[in-house]
Amino acid sequence: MSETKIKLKEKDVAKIVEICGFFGNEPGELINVLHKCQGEFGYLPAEVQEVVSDNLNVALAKVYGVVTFYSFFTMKPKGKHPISICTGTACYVRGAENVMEEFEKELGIKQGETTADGKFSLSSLRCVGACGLAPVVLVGEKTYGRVAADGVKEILAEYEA
Amino acid sequence: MAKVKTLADLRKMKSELQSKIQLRENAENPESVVQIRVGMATSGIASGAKEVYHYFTEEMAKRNINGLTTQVGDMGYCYAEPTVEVLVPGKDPIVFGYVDVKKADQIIEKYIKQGELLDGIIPPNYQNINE
Amino acid sequence: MIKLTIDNKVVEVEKGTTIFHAAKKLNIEIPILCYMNLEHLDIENKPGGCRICVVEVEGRRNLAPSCSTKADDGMVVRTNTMRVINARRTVMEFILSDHPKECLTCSKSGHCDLQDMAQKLGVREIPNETTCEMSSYRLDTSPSIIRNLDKCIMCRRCETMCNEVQTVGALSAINRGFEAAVGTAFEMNLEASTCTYCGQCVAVCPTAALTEVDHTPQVIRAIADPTKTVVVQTAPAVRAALGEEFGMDAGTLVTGEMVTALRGLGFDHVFDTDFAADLTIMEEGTELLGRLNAHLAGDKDVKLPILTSCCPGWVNFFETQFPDMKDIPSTARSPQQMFGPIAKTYFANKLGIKREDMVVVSIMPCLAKKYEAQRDEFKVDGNPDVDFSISTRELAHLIKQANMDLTTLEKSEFDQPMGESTGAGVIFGATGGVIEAAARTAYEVHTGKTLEKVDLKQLRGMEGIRAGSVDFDGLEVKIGIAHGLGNARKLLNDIREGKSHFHAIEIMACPGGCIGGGGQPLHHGDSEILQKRAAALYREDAGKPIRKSHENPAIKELYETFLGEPCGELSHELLHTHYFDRKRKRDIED
Amino acid sequence: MSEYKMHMMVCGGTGCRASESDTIVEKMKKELEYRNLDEDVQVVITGCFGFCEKGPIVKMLPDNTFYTEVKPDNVTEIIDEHIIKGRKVQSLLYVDPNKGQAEPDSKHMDFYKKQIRIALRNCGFINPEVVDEYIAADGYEALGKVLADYTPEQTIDIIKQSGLRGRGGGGFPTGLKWQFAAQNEADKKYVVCNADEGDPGAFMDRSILEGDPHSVLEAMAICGYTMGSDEGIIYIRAEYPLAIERLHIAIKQAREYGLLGKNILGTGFDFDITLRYGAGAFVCGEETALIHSMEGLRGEPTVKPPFPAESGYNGKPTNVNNVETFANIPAIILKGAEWFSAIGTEKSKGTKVFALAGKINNVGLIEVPMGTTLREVIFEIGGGIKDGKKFKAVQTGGPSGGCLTEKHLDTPIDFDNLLAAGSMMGSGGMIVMDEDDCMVAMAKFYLEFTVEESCGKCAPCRIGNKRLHETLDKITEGKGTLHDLELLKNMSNVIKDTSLCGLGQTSPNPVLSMLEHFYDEFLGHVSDHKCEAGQCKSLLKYNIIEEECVGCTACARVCPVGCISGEKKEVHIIDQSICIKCGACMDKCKFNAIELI
Repeated sequence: MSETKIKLKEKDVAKIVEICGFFGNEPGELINVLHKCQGEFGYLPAEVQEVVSDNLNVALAKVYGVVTFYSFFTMKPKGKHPISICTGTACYVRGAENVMEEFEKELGIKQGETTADGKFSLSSLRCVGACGLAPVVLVGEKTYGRVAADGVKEILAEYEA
Repeated sequence: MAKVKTLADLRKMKSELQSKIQLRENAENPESVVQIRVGMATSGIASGAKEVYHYFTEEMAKRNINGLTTQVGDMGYCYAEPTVEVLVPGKDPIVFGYVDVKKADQIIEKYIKQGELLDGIIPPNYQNINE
Repeated sequence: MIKLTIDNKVVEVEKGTTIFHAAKKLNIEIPILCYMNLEHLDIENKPGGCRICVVEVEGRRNLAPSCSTKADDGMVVRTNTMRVINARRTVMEFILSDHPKECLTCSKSGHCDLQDMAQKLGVREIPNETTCEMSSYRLDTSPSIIRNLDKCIMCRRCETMCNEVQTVGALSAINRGFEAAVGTAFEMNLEASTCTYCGQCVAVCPTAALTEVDHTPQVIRAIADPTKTVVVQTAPAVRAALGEEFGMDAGTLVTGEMVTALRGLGFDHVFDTDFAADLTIMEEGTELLGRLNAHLAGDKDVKLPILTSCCPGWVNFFETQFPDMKDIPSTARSPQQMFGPIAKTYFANKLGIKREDMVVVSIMPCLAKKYEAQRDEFKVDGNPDVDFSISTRELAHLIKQANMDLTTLEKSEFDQPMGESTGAGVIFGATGGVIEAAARTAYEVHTGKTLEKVDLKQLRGMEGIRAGSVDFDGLEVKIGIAHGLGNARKLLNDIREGKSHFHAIEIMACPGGCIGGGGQPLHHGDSEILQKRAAALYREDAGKPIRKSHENPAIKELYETFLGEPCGELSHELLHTHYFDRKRKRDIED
Repeated sequence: MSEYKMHMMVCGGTGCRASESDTIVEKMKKELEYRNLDEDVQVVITGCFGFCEKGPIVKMLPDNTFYTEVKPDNVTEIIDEHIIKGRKVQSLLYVDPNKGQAEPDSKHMDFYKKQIRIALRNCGFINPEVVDEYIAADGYEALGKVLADYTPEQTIDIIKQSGLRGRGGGGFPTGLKWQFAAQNEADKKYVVCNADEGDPGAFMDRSILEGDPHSVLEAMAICGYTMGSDEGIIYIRAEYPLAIERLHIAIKQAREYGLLGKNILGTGFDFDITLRYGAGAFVCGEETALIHSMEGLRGEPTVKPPFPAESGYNGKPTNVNNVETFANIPAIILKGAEWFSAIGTEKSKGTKVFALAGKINNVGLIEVPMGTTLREVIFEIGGGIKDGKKFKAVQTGGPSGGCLTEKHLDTPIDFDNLLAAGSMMGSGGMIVMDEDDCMVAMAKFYLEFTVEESCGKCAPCRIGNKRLHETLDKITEGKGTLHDLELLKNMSNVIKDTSLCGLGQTSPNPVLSMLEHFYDEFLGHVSDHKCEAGQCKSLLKYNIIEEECVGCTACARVCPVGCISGEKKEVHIIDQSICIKCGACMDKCKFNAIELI
């Protein structure tokens, strides 16, 4: 797997150690610790997982095994404006697939990727429960309802500035 | 916040709090309480319906009658405004015309509390206000 | 006891018995794939993942995995209905649809559980074979082990070995769904991971997802090279297991036949690692006594216990996971790495050839030895002390390739001088053997008396962690023994916490010691096989005229004519080493 | 204390919040204050009203006026017209598409008429962030009653007698489950609430947690009392920030009142609750997988037995129920087992919450008695099919369920009837499909989900589902054969029969049921290479209608692959072997001479 090598700063390490300590350095708290770390760093690079592994005394391979099991965890940094398209059934039957295709076309990236300028990243997510607004697109915290393929450009334009 | 120490405490607390949502409970099951519907279209308001509406909401509560006062649109009896429809559980609805504060007091005391009929009843030439 | 019916036959079993084991009692062999029972380690790998062992249980909606479903009283089980057979075959088709179809050239062909099972279930084609997407992982080659995850069938046996038995934690299930496999953190190379190359994962892998690096072609090439003198050394555990590859009973000693075969393969000098084991005892034993005496004399700088260091898997383990304790183990090299430099100096001198013209090959029950042989500190100007290390399994291949059948070969003797060994060297191959051999010599050196009862049976056995003591004429030397790295970890933690009361501890990475090494013929978790191999080594020891390392005449001569004294200057240069902190380093920006 | 004369109930569920309901609330408060009405009118942020299709919803009490699709800009109008002048704002009233008239209040809406709200009783009725409102609505009374009046055994008996079955999917009798957990002796036991709702298109658990979190806390404490546990854990999706926030508030308030913690209501019973977050794995809905996830491991299921009741979280007896199941408990305790069991069918008691979605007019959350027919749900409550299209099928049970068709419309919905019809209750998602939906593509969609969510532990689910998906893909591409249909059946049956956990054991259900009910449609794809619904792009053909083509050459010029030929002013022809079906020609043609067949 292609890994982006990053260097953690002393204070980053201290932060992770603190998070682990908050959960009593208990191996059973691994998922909670990873949630907090992802909240802190936006993603879970290898270097972060290593510190977690050391402090919780969980084998690094096991930490990675957990990170790659859950779709919520990511090892890639997200774009400045993460775009998520709900692919729940309700959104699917109301055309989410076309919306996804249109985003892929407009941004020139595939699902799970980030644009070269780091501005947008594209992902699908499971039902957000706003089925009344299907198909639903989230850009950052903002929700767009009843999105059609031809409305994609308009949404992107809001963030182009 | 003080701890709720026993079931009795909890029940006492509940009875104190219940008034807060009494209105919602009543709205949920309107047929189980006395409903007073005040016709409040423009013409009704002009003839003092708003005053009547407020009187009912306040007095019903004061006199400890579990009731529901709502405002409705034009009832179609413009000639007798302000009009008030009263629904007592188990009885047919009755519409009173030319209701003012004094009349409202009588409606509560005589009709609602004691079941006596009053003057000013408009004959039922309708099925139901909202249908 | 409970009674149940399997295929119309009634069987009575203890409560808690699985359907699989109950059927076995009736001689009904339900096919299994992922299941693995390591009774001697009290570990069962039964993820219930392959679903090959499913059976029909009356009253249940779905088929039940017999490996992990407990038998109930009155249960009615059918193992061979149309429904079961179709399900097994379809599941096998699924598994094969995601498995490379290169059996003809696969190194595991003929020893592959998956291949056997596909044949047993009669799979003849894979539906829509050409359009099936296959998972694709990159091949990872390390000095000892090759990982080809495309062949992983998620039986999780390796994961169990690496984590539950060895507590190494190099392997884990990674990813999800169709992409799931057992791999390393960040899919890094094994070399970068905490892997110790103990090879226990390779030993249990049902397919060729995990195999040893094959050095036989290089060995054949060296033998064929007329300019090279090729010297071979064979580890003690090899002779107790090699026969199994030729259909002989476990525990059959084939020392003589093996020597004949090695000569037949064209090795110029057939020597014995046991010789180097005796040498190890001289060095390690002397170091032990030195540390013991200094400690008893009150020298606070000298730490006890002293730990053995002849197992390279174990060395890798403490270098990666306990680097803070790297000054505790003995500095003596493993027998393989003592043999190499002696062969390339002492023996090469005798032959009058240059070290570059000598090739040293070792036959080992071990995969970590492959890594050890190529460590930089064991090279002189880039020339390794041991050129190639091949496993017992690879040797069997070589012998078969040379059209020899071990069962029909005459016995013959090792060459001299490095083929001379004692019983102490032989028992190196079993757990407890190294420390027993060391104690035999240390006792006599320390007390100046003759050890009358040579068999120190208090140190033998198969329990994972053992304690025993030897009376050194009034001084009670407390000895700890651990085999399997999980057990080693426990003793190391005790030492770290200051709770250890041992003077000396022997540690072997593999359960059972070298006889259960990662390069040995597959024992499929049958602990009886391990016991028989150990017994064979103790038998050979008992039959040896000399049973104490310091009495080995060839060793004596080596010290007299070449090395001087144990732990002397030359010994330090050739026979001792130092350890490295190989914990994964964190790259921190200031 | 002056009482409010009117309550403005504003939906604060995720759906409505996504369309700015929080801005509406702020503006209401500001405008009321400005008009000195803030002592007369109370603005209440509530849980979901269920009518998500037309959110944000504002309900006016006491007259039950139901305003839909309210925008912040409408706030002033509502206050001035409705509150001050007493006139309903006609433009915001819900217009029934079938009747074509505005409904004056919620009591008149078909959407609510047939509903009975037990699990959702407080959603849209109280402010979920105020424990006092919950207490006013009989909250924690059931817990108090159980602790004071009933033994654990008696309590379990009530639940058993009520006939309540697990609402998470399996339909296992809840009382029995509690009994098992109670019977196993241990020094520590756990009550776990499964709030890792993952079924795409189902959101009832989230709505309950957002709208009435205390009812779940109360029920967990009751469960803890019956089985001898002092610790509850809610395993909730990390993607539900609002529900998490409301749970945190609720737990804090309950602790402050001593309704959670030590010595609850002076009875000596201790119980407290913490949250654990899921991290995006559908398989964690399976209880053994969920427990492993709570332990910080990969959420892989293990073979049962042992059941969690025997050996669950940290190896201790554990009872896992889902949110909706718990939400029913306080009502059952207060109103009695008989009351509850009088609702529903013979073997499925009470109500069920369904999430209506897809091609239906009223997308939303409804709660109906078990035994309500599909027709009532879809055509009366759901308001029928969108845009007047024809009903084709409804998928119940999400990716684990099956589809039901026209002929099932009058089947009373309950656990057993759905199973008999080849589907299942599941968590209660109902996706309605119309004539434009291709069933092969639908089956493929569900399989895609399963393939993505399979944990990978067992071979049939890990590989088998992938093969199912590939085969379906092949069929939608027009490359399938009759033999593939046979393969689909055999693979599906084996995957069901041999998979380790519920996910794999049910994942082929959509394929099997769609094969059964729409075999002709599958056949059409493989033998005629036709997709009736027109959804499978590869099977579509662009065709130039001879009679309409004027030979303007516009299509030929726009075609990116140059597959259209023809002389000027003559009929053009598309070479199907080259056409990439981009549709550019059809867009370009001014004469509607290009059709899709």
